[in-house]
Amino acid sequence: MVEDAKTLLELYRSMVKVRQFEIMAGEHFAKGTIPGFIHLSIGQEASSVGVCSCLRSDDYVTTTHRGHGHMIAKGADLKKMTAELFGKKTGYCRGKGGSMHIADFSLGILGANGVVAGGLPIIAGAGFSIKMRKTDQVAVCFFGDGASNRGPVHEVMNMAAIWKLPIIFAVENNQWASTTPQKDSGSVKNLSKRAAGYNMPGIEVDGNDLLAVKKAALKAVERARNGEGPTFIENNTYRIKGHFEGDPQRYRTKEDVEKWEGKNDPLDRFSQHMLKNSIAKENDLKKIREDVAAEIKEAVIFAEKSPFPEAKEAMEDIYVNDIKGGIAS
Amino acid sequence: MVEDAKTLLELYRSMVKVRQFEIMAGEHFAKGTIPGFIHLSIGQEASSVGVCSCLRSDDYVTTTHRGHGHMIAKGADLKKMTAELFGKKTGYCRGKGGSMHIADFSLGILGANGVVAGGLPIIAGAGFSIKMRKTDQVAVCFFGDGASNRGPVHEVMNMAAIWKLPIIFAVENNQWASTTPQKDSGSVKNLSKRAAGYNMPGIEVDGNDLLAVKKAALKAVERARNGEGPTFIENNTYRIKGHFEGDPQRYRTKEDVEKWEGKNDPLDRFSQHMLKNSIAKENDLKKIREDVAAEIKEAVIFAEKSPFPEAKEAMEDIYVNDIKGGIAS
Amino acid sequence: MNERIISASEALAEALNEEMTKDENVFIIGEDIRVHEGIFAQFKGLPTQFPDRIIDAPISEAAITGVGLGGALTGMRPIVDMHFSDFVTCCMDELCNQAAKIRYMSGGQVKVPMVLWCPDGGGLRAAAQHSQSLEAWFIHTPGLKVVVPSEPSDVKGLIKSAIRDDDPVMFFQHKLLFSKEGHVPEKPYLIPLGKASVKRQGKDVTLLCYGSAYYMCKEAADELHNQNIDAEIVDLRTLKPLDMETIAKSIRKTRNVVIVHEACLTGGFGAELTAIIQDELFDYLDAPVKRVAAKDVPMPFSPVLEDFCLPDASDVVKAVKSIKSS
Amino acid sequence: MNERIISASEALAEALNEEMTKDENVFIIGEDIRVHEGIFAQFKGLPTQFPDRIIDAPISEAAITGVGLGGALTGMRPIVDMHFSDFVTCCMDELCNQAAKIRYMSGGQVKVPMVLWCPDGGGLRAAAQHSQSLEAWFIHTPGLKVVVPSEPSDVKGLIKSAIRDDDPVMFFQHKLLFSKEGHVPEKPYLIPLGKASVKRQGKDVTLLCYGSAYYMCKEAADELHNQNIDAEIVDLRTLKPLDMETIAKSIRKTRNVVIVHEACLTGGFGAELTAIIQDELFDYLDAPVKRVAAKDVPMPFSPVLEDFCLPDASDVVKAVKSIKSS
Ligand SMILES: Cc1ncc(C[n+]2csc(CCOP(=O)(O)OP(=O)(O)O)c2C)c(N)n1
Ligand SMILES: Cc1ncc(C[n+]2csc(CCOP(=O)(O)OP(=O)(O)O)c2C)c(N)n1
Ligand SMILES: [Mg+2]
Ligand SMILES: [Mg+2]
Repeated sequence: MVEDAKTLLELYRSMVKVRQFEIMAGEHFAKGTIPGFIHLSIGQEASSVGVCSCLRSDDYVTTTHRGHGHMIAKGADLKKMTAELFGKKTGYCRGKGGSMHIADFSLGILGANGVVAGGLPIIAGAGFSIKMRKTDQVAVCFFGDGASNRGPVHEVMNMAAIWKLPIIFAVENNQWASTTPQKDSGSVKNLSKRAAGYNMPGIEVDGNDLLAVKKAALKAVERARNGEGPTFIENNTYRIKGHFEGDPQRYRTKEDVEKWEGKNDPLDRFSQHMLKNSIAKENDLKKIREDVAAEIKEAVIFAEKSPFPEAKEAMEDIYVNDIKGGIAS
Repeated sequence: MVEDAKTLLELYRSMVKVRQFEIMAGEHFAKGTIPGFIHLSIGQEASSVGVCSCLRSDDYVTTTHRGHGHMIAKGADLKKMTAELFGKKTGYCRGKGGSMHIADFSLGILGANGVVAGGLPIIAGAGFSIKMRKTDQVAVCFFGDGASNRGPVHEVMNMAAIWKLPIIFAVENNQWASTTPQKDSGSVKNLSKRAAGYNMPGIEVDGNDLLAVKKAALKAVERARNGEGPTFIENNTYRIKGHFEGDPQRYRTKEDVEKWEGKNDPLDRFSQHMLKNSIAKENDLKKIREDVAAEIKEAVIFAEKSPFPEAKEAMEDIYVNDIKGGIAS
Repeated sequence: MNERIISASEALAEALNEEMTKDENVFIIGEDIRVHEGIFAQFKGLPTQFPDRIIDAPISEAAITGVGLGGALTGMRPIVDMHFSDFVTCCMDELCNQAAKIRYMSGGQVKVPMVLWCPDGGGLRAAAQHSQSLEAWFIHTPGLKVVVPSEPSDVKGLIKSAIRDDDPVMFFQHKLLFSKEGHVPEKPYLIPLGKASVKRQGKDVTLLCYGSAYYMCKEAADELHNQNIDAEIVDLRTLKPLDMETIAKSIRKTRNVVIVHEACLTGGFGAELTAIIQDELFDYLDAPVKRVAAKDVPMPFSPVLEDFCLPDASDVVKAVKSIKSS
Repeated sequence: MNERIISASEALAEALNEEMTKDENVFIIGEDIRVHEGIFAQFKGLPTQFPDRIIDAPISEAAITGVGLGGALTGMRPIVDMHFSDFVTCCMDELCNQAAKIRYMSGGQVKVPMVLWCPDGGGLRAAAQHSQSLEAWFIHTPGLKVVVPSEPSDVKGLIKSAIRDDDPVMFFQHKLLFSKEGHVPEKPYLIPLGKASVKRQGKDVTLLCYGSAYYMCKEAADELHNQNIDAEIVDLRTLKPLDMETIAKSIRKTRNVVIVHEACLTGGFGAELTAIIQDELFDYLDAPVKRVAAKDVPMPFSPVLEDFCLPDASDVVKAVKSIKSS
């Protein structure tokens, strides 16, 4: 896998976008501009960008409650995302979904999900549909170490394996599920070990190493496109922020978290890689960060200026052939 | 594991009971004396008897839609069982359960189940309760190869493993789930292979060899009693009869089935073993078969003579503190 | 006139055949459907006709429903066979949190053209986990549509509309009705969702029913006729959307209503219907709306008990007489 | 008089503490409950007090509910914390096909002393999968009991009864009510399941409510009072079993009924209540029974939209005036 400098810089840009978007989201949540609750994936950008950069825009992705990164890496529009988080009419879901339900079906993003592991059964359908329609698309489901303990994961992995569906199971083992450490909730340390029970390749990856993730994902994508079936990829990473914004994080120390910052940070690691190998100069990277910052700023202005939906819009989008929400009409 | 002749003869008696009970049930179903539908485990007796003979009466078992064997091997009363199948008031469940819902809580039999894999979450609770109460009981869940593809199996295996619950996962891989061959529905041929994904010992057993099953089960029981955690046992066997009584079985040939009869039949194999090793004489075995036949006959007479429940009994047993079935009372 | 008489199973198979021929994106996924061609022979001929579009899945209801939903989101028109409606308990998240809500949550970005096909109901001595009628749960789940046909001709016209509908449709068919026969036109036709059918004209009382209850009402109406009570039967056919117009028209005429369904009484669809009727037609009612339904118990196994718990025509007659003699 | 004022969270924690002290078979299992001591601080102190009986489980709702059921069948009195009521969709089989039915299916051999504890309801901008009120599903599931307390004192007395009850109890507590404060007696006490509470006397109209709707009714009653309408508030507290006696007594007096709940309208518990009332009290009703409930949509995220969909006091006032001015 040899990537040219331009491609690598684009990967960096994508990671920066995720990072800056989420920093912005955290700030706006704290300010109260973003209602509800949000979950940030800061520190996990190598996983979302590493995997999604191997995908075409007609490939499918399902994401999770911690889905901003997957969305952005798959190409989502920052304005529509920001507006959605703000609950605005111009958001991806017209303000109906919020952070936990963003989707962009035009980009194959079949939705974030408020139900842990909720995306897996959906990906089974996407994979099956690809097979029926005989295209060479692939379907990726992101999920967490916590999610891996839910029943539907098992059902979908078995089904994908027996039918050789073009699915990539991308588990982000960030070592925590809310307050629960992975080692307490999972009976194996490396979730990729479970793949053997489905006759499926299982790969463990340093999930903060962008190129390592990308390499594993490329192989899995190729396998899927060739009709050879599913792959299970475990991206080992770490959740830097609390489970949700506002999480007091009594379950771990500051020192625990710090180990994953700085030189273990996926963005730092990737920029170091590029600088060391003279793929880019600090100035190139800085320029990218500034460009992205401007883009995010624009997105925020867009969101701020956008109107809230009108109340009566709540009664739209329930059915295609509307039955006007009520039963008696 | 050296068993004395008496013990071995009792094992034989137990298998004969299961076999003769089910032959009787099949006949009565055909005659119409047994309503609804029933699923027979003929040919799988070594599994039910091999496992249950390692259990105490205070150990727990959950069984399946194909549960007569597990019930009888755990010591269930043939009269109450027959009466229940006949829908009589004197049956185990006062006629409310039928074949698919027989239970004997006084023997730790926490119920047959009409939902495939329905017993697994229940066994998680039984195992957990043992651990909380600090007894040395064990809890066994029987389930099928088809059931192994359901999500709750995964959840319960993971939970049992992390908490070292005293549970034995006894899968009866009889190669069929209704019309579906195991090889088409399961992504691994040997389900025991999945145990590794939970850090759990997984043992594959010739499920028609009574002593092999018993040996594996004893080890698992010992492990569980010692607080060392769960074991996964795969009893490879074969479903001789149709999925349900009346199944036209268009999915397999007579020859397929015949391979598992005669010298592969678990009862035949065990009697041959005893005769060859001079543990018993043909006469001893014959006597057992006749005794059991008499017992079954008695059970049938008991069931036949028993009254049906009265209609109004349908309104009993819903709640402990009865709210009389209706909401308005 | 060519009045062809076929069974509900045959009507269903014919409808599925027509729709699968018309649209290659329609497929059926379920457990053990290929060999038996459906346990009620309701898929007869389809595995041969469409070998790649009748799919036998492992016992994995969540994943199977996911195939329906994910398929619908990506260009297919899946029909998910739930085997027995009781097993919806194994995929409620996929149905109620995902399929029902995804269109709304995404702000209308997407359609979910999926049918969840559920044989339901009691009378087979199949006990508590194989005899339920669960339509009320889904009535209370915005985003789903609910269809419960009775006669073979309804089955045919409604399943075709359900398949063509762009929203997720729960389609309940009573297990004992598959072998029922009736007139089914030979030419393809659709029955729109949301249209009730007045199946018997009457002036004294309106019997509102659906699914198996239609046949109870039919029998009851004959008996009532002998007793000089003239019952009108409105077969709702679709519960959501509901044809309130047809219902109201009938009630304004008869001023008396008995609702009949096989699901257990408390919290059943009859409750909702009653609530709407007493609200919208308060001044037209000469008597309270009466409900006939199964007893509020898990369905028992023994025939004596099950028969006691299920409603039947005599219960309908009794309910009518409780309001028409007062 | 010692009128202690505490929050619903404190009332719950106190009740749990009392019951866990009294009976060592009581334990609580759920996800992420130890560190936070409950996200609403509702388990405050319990992990320290009962280190072995507050159990953090993996994200495995089916297995967790199984621990509840299997535990109840083998001598324990489990409390299963569902985290958010929306996730019951992940264990409906364990709840509705197993826990609800096993006593009946086994002919009464066994008791199922288990509480399924569910924080529910909207108003947190938590969108469609974290805002539901699903009690109606369980009302329609024979074998379960359903409790929905509103005030802190009810929470305390009812959770204690629910824990001691030998049947499976669905216990719904609205997320926004945990921080509400109210009088809670210091001495241990029980409120029996199946007893409603008349929380305000009035003669003109009966407001039937439970859970969050109680507070809407309280506010509405004040407003109605200003408009010379004298509302009686009956807080049902338990939906199954239902205290029809108290309800009937109130209605016979006021002859007007408005039912209020936060669950969406169609197929909600208000439908069942209406159906019973119009049947049993037909001649006492001066007007149709009115229902106030959430709109029939998945709960939207944006505050403007969510506020529009949720019922509030002004909707209650409007409903009352629609019948009291006619
Ligand atoms: C079915 C279900 N159970 C519980 C929750 C509550 N919950 C939300 S996120 C979460 C932790 C998820 O952990 P993991 O899958 O590792 O993802 P991460 O948050 O680490 O990205 C929990 C328990 C839920 N949303 N859905
Ligand atoms: C959740 C669920 N899905 C489907 C069924 C229908 N069904 C009953 S038994 C069965 C096959 C079970 O196969 P297996 O687990 O191998 O057990 P066996 O019948 O071979 O003993 C099926 C599909 C069911 N009862 N429950
Ligand atoms: Mg995690
Ligand atoms: Mg099998």
